[in-house]
Amino acid sequence: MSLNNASLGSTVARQFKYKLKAYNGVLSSLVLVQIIAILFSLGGNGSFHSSGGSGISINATLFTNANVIIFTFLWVIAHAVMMTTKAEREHGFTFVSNHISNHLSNALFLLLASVIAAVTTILAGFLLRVLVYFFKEPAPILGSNVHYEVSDIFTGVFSMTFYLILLASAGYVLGTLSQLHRTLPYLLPVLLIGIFIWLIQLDHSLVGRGVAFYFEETNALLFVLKVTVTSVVCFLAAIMLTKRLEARQ
Amino acid sequence: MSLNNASLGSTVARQFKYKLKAYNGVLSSLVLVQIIAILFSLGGNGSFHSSGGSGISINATLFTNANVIIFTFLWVIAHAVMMTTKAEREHGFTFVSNHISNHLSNALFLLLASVIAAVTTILAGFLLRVLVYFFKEPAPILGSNVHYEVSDIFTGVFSMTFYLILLASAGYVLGTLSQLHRTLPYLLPVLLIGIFIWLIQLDHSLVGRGVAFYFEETNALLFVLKVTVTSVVCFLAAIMLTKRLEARQ
Amino acid sequence: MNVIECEKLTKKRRQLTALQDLSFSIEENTITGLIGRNGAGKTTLLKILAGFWRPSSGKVEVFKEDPFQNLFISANAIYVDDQMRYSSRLTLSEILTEAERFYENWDAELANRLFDYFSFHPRQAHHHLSKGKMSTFNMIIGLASRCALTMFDEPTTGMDAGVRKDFYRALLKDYIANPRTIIISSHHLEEIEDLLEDVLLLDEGKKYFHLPMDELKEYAVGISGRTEVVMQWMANKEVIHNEQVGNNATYAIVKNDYFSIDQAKQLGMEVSPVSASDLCVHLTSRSKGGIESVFK
Amino acid sequence: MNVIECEKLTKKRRQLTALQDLSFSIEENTITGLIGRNGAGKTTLLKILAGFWRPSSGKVEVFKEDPFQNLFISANAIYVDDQMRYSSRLTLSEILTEAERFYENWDAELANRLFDYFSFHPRQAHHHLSKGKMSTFNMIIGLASRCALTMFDEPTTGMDAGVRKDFYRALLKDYIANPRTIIISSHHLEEIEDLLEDVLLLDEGKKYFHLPMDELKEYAVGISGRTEVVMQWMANKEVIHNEQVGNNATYAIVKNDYFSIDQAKQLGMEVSPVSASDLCVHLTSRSKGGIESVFK
Repeated sequence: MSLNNASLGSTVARQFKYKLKAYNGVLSSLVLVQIIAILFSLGGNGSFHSSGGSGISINATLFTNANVIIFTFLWVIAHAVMMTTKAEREHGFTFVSNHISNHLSNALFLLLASVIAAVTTILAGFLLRVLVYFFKEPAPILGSNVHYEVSDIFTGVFSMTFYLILLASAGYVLGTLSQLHRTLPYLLPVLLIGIFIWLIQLDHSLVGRGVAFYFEETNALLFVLKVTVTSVVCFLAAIMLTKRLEARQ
Repeated sequence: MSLNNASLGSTVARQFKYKLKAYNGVLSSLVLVQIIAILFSLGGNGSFHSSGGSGISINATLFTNANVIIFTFLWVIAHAVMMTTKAEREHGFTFVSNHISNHLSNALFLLLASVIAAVTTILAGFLLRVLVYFFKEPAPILGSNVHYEVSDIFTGVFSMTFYLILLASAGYVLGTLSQLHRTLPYLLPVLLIGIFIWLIQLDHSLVGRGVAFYFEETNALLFVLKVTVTSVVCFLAAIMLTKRLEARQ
Repeated sequence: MNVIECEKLTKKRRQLTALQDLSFSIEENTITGLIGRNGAGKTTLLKILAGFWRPSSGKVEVFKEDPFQNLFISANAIYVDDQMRYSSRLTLSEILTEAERFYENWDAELANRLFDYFSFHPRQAHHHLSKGKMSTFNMIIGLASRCALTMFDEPTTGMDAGVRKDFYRALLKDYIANPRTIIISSHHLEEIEDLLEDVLLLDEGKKYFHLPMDELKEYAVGISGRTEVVMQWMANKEVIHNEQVGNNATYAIVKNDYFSIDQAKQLGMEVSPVSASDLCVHLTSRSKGGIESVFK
Repeated sequence: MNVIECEKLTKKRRQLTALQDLSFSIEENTITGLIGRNGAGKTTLLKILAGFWRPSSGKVEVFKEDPFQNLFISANAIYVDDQMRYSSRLTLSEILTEAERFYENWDAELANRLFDYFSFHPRQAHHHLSKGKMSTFNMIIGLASRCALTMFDEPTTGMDAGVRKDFYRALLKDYIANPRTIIISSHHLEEIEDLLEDVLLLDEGKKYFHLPMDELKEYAVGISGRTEVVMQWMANKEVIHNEQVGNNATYAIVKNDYFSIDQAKQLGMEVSPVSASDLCVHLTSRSKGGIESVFK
């Protein structure tokens, strides 16, 4: 029987296609999560009521797609972690593969998922405005021009994509780490959340500065660079962590 | 062959003993989590520095076992959730059992774990003071009498126990709920955390009042009643949710 | 006394009908073999009897009670398969100790003797056992628990030939010393036929027959001879299987009917017994021209 | 050409030595049976050859390369067991489509024909299959992938007798049409012995022998006769097994040595062939007086 060569590139491409099918539930859960987020948003994200002595009263309600963004952030983290569980890792070794091709195809999938989620998040923002306009508020909608520059939309999608990539990579490497010992899936979240709360108590600005490092970068190039480097480091770490791990235990 | 009767009571007792062995790792992870929390606490939970014009400068560092408490809260939630996973549920049906005896023995185990964790949490507070006294601060320790009333310690253990029971019950019922469909283990946390963040944005006081309902109750009897009723409702819900679930799928 | 009674038992799982209108009963203190092709519903039936699964319709009673989630049934009926799992924190010997607390009739001495005989290490973890070793350990639990209803679902999965032989021996010895109701499902009927008193043959979720082993052995005979002769003779007989052997000979399996068999012998055909295992395969086969048809 | 070469291969797993100083090689285009008692290290060896597990020491080469996490080996060696799992989102027919994209030599026609022959439903989910059906499906993947090295680890787990027969037939037919290197581990040597060219017998992680099937069949003979006669005759022979049969007769399995066998016949002892399956059990048994000793 003739021997076949399997290059890393072609194997990753095949595994990526396989994962598109295997994880199509991930994308349908995105739709579900964003719809739920929009429904919550219709309740308003804060309201303002003022009635002056002159008999004039002002009711204002804030509608934003902050919910959609937060839900999508959580969604991408949850699914990046899910992809690192033992069951999924074993599925990754079903056909021609090794651990590097497995991680790389996962990275590609998360990249694609981030782009799709970024687009739908921005679209959800518009959808929310339309819904509020038609169903909720007969009153004027402030700060919501119907007309947007294409570049604004592009910037929104662009930055959302990179935020999602950043969170997905972080989730992925932490998920991979938690698979190294059977107590870690329960212990690691306890420690991480615990440390996070401790840091906030200790020095509120510390966490803020960490967040700002990524989320308040105004130079687009620098922002892309920071996220890319962080993500690459995360995936390299995941590859290193599983290098000596045996499959099909 | 003679037929044996198995009463619910004796079965729960046997399963409880079995779970003491099966979950001894849960208790050793408690020790680990609390030690890590104490180590963090030694760094201080906030500090204060003031130097007046008179050449006098004051350095103050806050040491509390807030870390230990928070870590222990997270620990009890994580392990309550862990007990509801499919693998653990299947282990529950290994010997003589049904789903009611399984839930009840889990409830007993979480009760015991809560009492133990409450005791060690309060002890950890003393340990922290001793460690700070000997290794960290040659300076006077304010607000830390070496002498405590026994009743104070008892009150601490007592309230901590009930807080833990409350969180364990909540974790247990949510974990049980998330086992009803294979997407829920990832979707449910996303929705819960998302809704939580949304509620905070919407009305800060709403969450605060919810927390206060349990955590700021000053009447001991009312506090015990609130927690007990909530926990019983949680476990009844878990029993109802799994009533028609088939084992050994 | 009937330990098990099923009436029109039906179980649907995701559109698929796993069991359909199954009616049968099993008496106390018998060893029954549960036989059938893959997907015939053997595991489904046993899991319903053990109280793990709920029937979709029909009646099922074990010791006169509905088994689903029933503590009484759980205490008196044990279901042993290769999916039994124990907490990973317990060593093998701890699992035996725990089992002893749960099962009133537990025979600790038997358990320990078998444990030593099969060279288990007391401090080993169950989930680190190889498949065959795991089956062997589960078998020890099944035997030592001495439940009035003991069900083995393909108990020899992964066991090597020597262990299988030992298992059959041990089961028989223990059954004779402590009679109880035993059901074994197996795809190696040829290995367990000497053990069985009755055979319940399932076919696509339905009962094909429920017969004593002795009757099953006489159920059909193999006939071979010149094709024309065999064909003519078979004309109005119940033919279970027939195949061309060589150029001009035919082998057929025909339902036993003592008068015609004598006739066949007189006509010069060769009559041979049919093993229970072959018989069950042929009775439940969906002939599609054999695997050869796949390779053209 | 040697497809597999192992030299002093050792694998330790949690204190336990699963394989110890194992040296052997397997030639291209042969069917080898991997035989041994439970826990002998069969699965460990196959998982190392497939590149899933890493050896603790020693050399292992598959197609002249180190298999661990090696894409080239993954593309040319397939390991089939009952633990193969696929994403629950894919239907059976989608799994076949995916497999086709991964394996260059994939034979889609064979896969589809076998799929139909065994009556699989295209839209069924893999994890809902019964155990025997799952093994059958995995077997289709193993055959259709046409990997130069194809390893089956107890492929017939849960398969009923008819399917097992079909599987052996299909394997042989496909092997003849498309020769490749095949390794099968099995606890039913009696069922596969006609299929095998070589047998590699493992015993507690060590190689017991690696022989052509023909030699194995001649390896030993069974001798029976009056106890005194048999005992005396066996005095300086290599005795593999002996047991008392009835009152004053002994049955013994003795390593074949044509001269003495003739002699035995002359002394009035009965000489019978020993099946490869029985032989392997006896060669690797740790005699403890038999299971009867457990029941006193």
